[in-house]
Amino acid sequence: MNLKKILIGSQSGGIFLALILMCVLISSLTPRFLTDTNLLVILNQVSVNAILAFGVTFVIISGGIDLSLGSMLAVAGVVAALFAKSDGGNVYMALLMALGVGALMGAMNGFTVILSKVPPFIVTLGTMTIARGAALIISSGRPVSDLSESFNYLGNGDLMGVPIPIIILVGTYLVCHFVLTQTVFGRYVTAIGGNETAAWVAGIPVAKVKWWVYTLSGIFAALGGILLSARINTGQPNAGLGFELDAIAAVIIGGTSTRGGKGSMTGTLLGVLFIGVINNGLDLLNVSAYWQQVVMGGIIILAVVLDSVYQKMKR
Amino acid sequence: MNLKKILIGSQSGGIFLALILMCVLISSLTPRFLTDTNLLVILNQVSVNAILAFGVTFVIISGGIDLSLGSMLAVAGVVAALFAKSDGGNVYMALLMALGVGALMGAMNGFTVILSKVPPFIVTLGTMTIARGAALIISSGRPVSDLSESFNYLGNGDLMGVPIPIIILVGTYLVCHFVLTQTVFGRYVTAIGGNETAAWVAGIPVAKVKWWVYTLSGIFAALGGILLSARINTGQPNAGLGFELDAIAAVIIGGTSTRGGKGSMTGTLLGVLFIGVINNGLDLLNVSAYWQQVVMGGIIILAVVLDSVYQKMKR
Amino acid sequence: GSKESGEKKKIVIGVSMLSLQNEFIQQVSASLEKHAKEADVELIVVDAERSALKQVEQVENFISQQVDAIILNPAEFEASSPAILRAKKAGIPIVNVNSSTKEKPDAWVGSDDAESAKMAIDFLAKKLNGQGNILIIQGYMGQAAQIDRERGAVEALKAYPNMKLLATQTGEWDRAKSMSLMENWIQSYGDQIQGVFAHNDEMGLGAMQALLDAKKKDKVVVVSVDGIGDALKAVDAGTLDATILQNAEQQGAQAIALALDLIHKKPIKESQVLIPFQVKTK
Amino acid sequence: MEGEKPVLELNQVSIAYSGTPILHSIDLSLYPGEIHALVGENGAGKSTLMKTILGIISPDKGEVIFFGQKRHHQSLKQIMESGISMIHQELMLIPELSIAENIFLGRENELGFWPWERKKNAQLKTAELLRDCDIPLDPATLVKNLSIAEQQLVEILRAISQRAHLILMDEPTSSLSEKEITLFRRLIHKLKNEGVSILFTSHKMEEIFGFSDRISVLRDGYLISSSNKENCTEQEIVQQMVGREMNQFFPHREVQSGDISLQVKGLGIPGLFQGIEFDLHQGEILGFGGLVGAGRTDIGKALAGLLIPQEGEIKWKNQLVKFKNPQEAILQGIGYVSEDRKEMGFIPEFSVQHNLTLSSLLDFQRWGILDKSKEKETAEGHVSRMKIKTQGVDQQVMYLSGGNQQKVVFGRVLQHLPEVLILDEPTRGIDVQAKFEIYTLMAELSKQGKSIILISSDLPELMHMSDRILVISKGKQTATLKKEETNPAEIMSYAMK
Ligand SMILES: Nc1ncnc2c1ncn2[C@@H]1O[C@H](COP(=O)(O)OP(=O)(O)OP(=O)(O)O)[C@@H](O)[C@H]1O
Ligand SMILES: Nc1ncnc2c1ncn2[C@@H]1O[C@H](COP(=O)(O)OP(=O)(O)OP(=O)(O)O)[C@@H](O)[C@H]1O
Ligand SMILES: [Mg+2]
Ligand SMILES: [Mg+2]
Repeated sequence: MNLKKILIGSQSGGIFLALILMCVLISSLTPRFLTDTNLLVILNQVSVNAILAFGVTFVIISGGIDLSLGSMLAVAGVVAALFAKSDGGNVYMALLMALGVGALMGAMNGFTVILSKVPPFIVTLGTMTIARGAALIISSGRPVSDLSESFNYLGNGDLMGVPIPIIILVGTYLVCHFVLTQTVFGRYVTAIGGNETAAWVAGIPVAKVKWWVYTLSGIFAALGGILLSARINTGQPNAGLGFELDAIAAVIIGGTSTRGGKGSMTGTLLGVLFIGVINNGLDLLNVSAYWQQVVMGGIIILAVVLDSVYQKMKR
Repeated sequence: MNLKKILIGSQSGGIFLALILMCVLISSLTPRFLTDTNLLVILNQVSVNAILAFGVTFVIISGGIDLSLGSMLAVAGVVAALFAKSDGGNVYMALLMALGVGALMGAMNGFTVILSKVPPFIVTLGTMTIARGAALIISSGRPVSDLSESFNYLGNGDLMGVPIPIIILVGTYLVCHFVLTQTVFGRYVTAIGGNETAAWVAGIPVAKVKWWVYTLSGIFAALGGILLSARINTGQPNAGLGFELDAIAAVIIGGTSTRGGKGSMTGTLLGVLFIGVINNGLDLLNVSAYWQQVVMGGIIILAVVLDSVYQKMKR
Repeated sequence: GSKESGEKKKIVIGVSMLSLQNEFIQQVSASLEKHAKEADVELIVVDAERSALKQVEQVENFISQQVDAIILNPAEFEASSPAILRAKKAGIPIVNVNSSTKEKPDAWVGSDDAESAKMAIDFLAKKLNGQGNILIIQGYMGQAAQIDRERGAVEALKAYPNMKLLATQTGEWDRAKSMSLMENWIQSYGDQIQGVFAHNDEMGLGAMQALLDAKKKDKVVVVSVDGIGDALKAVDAGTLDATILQNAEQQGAQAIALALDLIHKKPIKESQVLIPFQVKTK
Repeated sequence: MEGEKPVLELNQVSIAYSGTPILHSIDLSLYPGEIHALVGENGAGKSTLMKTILGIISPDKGEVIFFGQKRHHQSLKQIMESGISMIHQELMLIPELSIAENIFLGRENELGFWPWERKKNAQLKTAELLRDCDIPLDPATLVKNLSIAEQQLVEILRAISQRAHLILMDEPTSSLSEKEITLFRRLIHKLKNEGVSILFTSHKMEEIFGFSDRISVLRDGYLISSSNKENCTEQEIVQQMVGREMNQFFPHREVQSGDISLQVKGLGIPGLFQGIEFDLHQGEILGFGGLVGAGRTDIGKALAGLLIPQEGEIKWKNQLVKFKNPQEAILQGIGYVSEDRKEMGFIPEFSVQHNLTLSSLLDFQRWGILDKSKEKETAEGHVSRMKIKTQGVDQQVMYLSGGNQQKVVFGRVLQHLPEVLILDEPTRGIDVQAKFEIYTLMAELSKQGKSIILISSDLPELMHMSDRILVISKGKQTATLKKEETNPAEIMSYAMK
């Protein structure tokens, strides 16, 4: 993919520009920003949000929404931790169980959305509450710690100098990008988001595809939960509070339409990086906690507004 | 409005039934539920959520969303408290300033949504962050207390035995119901949510109406903030965290379509009461905190699923 | 009407806790349950989820349930005060546990948040010999514990003119958030950092983890407040330098005792019971 | 007429979308009481021109003069109040509002001040309008419960009730059947007598010549001619439209029916239709005739798996079948083109290519991975064979003209190689040339042994293309007529039964 194509040909040109501008701005303010280690830190920090965002990109493109990401992440994180205890735990078992639990919760979301035709907003809001309760119940409300070394390695180790979270981040991006743009499934997801009735009439198994979309979202949330638990060496029942909003924000900033039918993983990745860069920059610049929020919100609105102006100009 | 009309004729029949069932269930489990004082307590408790929900009903019917309710509430609550200090404060000034600030923030939301065509989800998510920061900044991060008696009266006083919050609750319900069903503005809001292009082509001033809708949402959030500050005798910069989700949940449970174009204030009121009754019931029944979340989420999903089945059966 | 038939019926006490997702508060709650059981008292424990409004409403619910006494673990100093007023108006005895409110309850048992921060700063100063660069990770902005611990830290720092506060930022009580924050700080301050004070153990552990990953932990002193399980373990392992331990067990025991005294209209010796903090180091 | 002052003048109006010119220097005048037909192929720019006149699109060059006043920046409401109303090609109604509320949408102040007063007046005035036009609908019915044709009638009533001096009608009759078209004709003549000018588009020759005083032809954005009806012939107009001579509108077709492919017995869904029975042979075209709301669409949906029949049976290749959804029907070789193109036909944001392959995507993949070059090749084949007017296979379908959108839908259905085609108003909104192409295609398919069910409200089309015609009235089958042995009058009489 060359630069021109990103800037002009794709929907993500605006946010790409905004990201570059942001980076230029921050590095002009502090020399600490544009260093190898700091860039690695940013990538490391955004990995969890990115994974959630990739998963929910499918959901949003299909015309739905998933507010239960953060809570599913917590459940899966706790489950992984419970199975990865240093005394007698087994990492593979932990991964399997956590991903399984995530898939199950996602599948339940999908099932309810499809069968009852209840808006996904309310279904996943319900799941958000239920799953949070479940995470607290299975952990008795306490962090689950003393995890095995090999589990922690997932969050803090590296492979030939590249931290594992970054490898997972890049891997999931490539897979999701491929699935969305090159496979029948990806095409179906987009079609359903574009016009669900027409997609159904055209013979697309709408219910099955939607079900898969929510299940995938659950699996990705679980993956995020595993990574987060491994990063902080603990399964936290109250981890991931509000992560769903961060993930959804990244997706929308990345140009995916809130009405569905249009979107890209590259956009989501750029959106995630954009948020991550601002977060990092504000900390580096030591902006006070109150102002961080104001600046963060302001920049996000500004970025999407500029993007929409940019998209209009391109026409 | 007679019973039959509510049950069969309106969209709110299902949730009305669910509410009744819930009340029967809880009162069969505890005699403490169906007492005068407890019912008053419930009404008192739902008043803030109800006011937010009425405001955001307009937004949702118009096809938008407002995630900044809770933060706008906090800003307005703090502003009101700052002007209603017992030493030299003035209640009228406090009300005026708080409502003004709410209107201003809402107007900004509307302005950005209309002019930039950025999805309201992300605009109001940005505002949510900005306003939260603003609430912290203007209060220096501290609760604002020592409020004048007459201000506190708004939250804790009564008029001929009826607590003021309940009077405000009923008043706003009546006004909003009237505006939505009987006025040209209400008709336009519904039309815009139903088919924005068609509404525009019919000569409806779409931008103006949408702008008003968000402004109203800000004003109602401010009213909620005033009431909350008065109820707890303090302007809290971190009040209202997550209130937007409660309010939106109530609106959707009440049968308003997430896609806009359809909805009612009666439904919203029932949705608010439903959530309030469950909250109250779970506390009365001494359900443990973690299970409360599970049960709460489960009941909400169940209620909307049953409602959608009920709506289908009615056909 | 438990008052009329008070002799036969079991005593019921309503408890509203600041946040049952917080491990320290859970410890207090567990202690309350334990001592209630010993005294054959029924407890109704509800979670205010850090919201003062919710707390006031929960107390309203208790009043309409006509409980015999209320134990309040206040979410806020001022904003939880109406709960006290309402209980008093309804003639139900109310006891504060762990933190205080502006409106005076019938009795109070707990500790002073500002004090814990002062002890943490004193500990840092001692470790750093009164001079060095420190960072403070705050709790969720605007909440009582954050405000008091911040106030305590600022006060305490005045005594150490050679201790420099490099930066202060919120970690929202969260381990992962505070870990990211520390990672960013390591980028901007690198080797200048010598001490970290986190408003709670969760955040202290997050900061510690970031420092361990960056292989800088041996150069930085980290202290935090509460004394939750993980923190005690980390202190024992030598990775966390200290935690300012609150005695949850004592707070719970005293609160139940005070509540029972009030219910039985026994005169209470002291309406304010202060349970001191302890600095827990290896 | 020429002596009067024109109601509307267009002066050198040009429009371009993202650099592509759509309209080239159009000059056009309309006089009071004139009924003016604007004709042209799909994508010629008719709708664009009408939207420009209304003021939804502002011209890149040139000016629009209404009653001698050049139009400046006016809001749509102001424009409409100055005396222009429009019926849009795409239905512009609010589904959750009632007929009465839709008709007076945006003009509530005309109904009085008090809410109850407005409610009462809307009801009364709408009832009056409906009665005047002989339309048996209740003003309080929600628009979402109306069929497409009924919605179109509501649109017409709305435009009329605005009491405009100039009414723009973009294919106002596309979904209407004979009966309503007669009614429509009466309506516009009444308007003409009141001095109202009408600019309308249609792809039906009878209407173009039957209703109008003048006919203007657009081709590729150029105004080719504008002449009085008396001074031109159908032949000429068609030639100007399509750029070549067209002598016949229906292809020659030899009926050669083979074995029975689809057998339907006692099919019904309570409340919609009942007792439908027929045998469909290979190579046969079976027409479904009837009035608006007769239930033909619902029968078609039941055959294609969109509705689940509750009574009777469907035998397909001598096997009983029960389709639970369109996917099953498609897999069994049943193709369906809906009358509701916008809702059920295509994915607006998808490109032409993606829409064309949507129903047969499994033929373009291996292990779930798409073979895009094969897909593109196929799509290009359809575009050139069906003469779909598009900037390329990557153009989004929402930017195509209505007729070309219909061709894309047709192409998608053909691509999954159905053996039975259920076509619900397949030529709705399609120009003469494209119609001819679609008819030729139908003839070809039937020659290959495919069976076709043609649901159509266009009587000439039904008469010419079908071998047999099943007439439906109020959900019941009233007659099965052989093409050679029947005539329009007979069909209509059964339709009204
Ligand atoms: N928004 C748009 N962007 C790009 N091209 C457009 C857009 N809208 C219309 N077009 C193009 O403009 C041309 C004219 O379209 P228009 O809808 O005016 O045709 P029409 O004559 O009304 O056709 P039909 O008979 O099918 O309704 C078409 O080629 C169409 O593809
Ligand atoms: N959602 C609905 N609710 C109630 N009635 C409906 C609904 N949809 C369709 N109908 C009614 O069912 C009847 C059959 O409609 P259908 O569309 O099958 O008729 P049709 O013969 O195809 O006519 P048309 O030419 O209008 O398509 C009509 O009277 C229509 O008003
Ligand atoms: Mg057109
Ligand atoms: Mg039909």
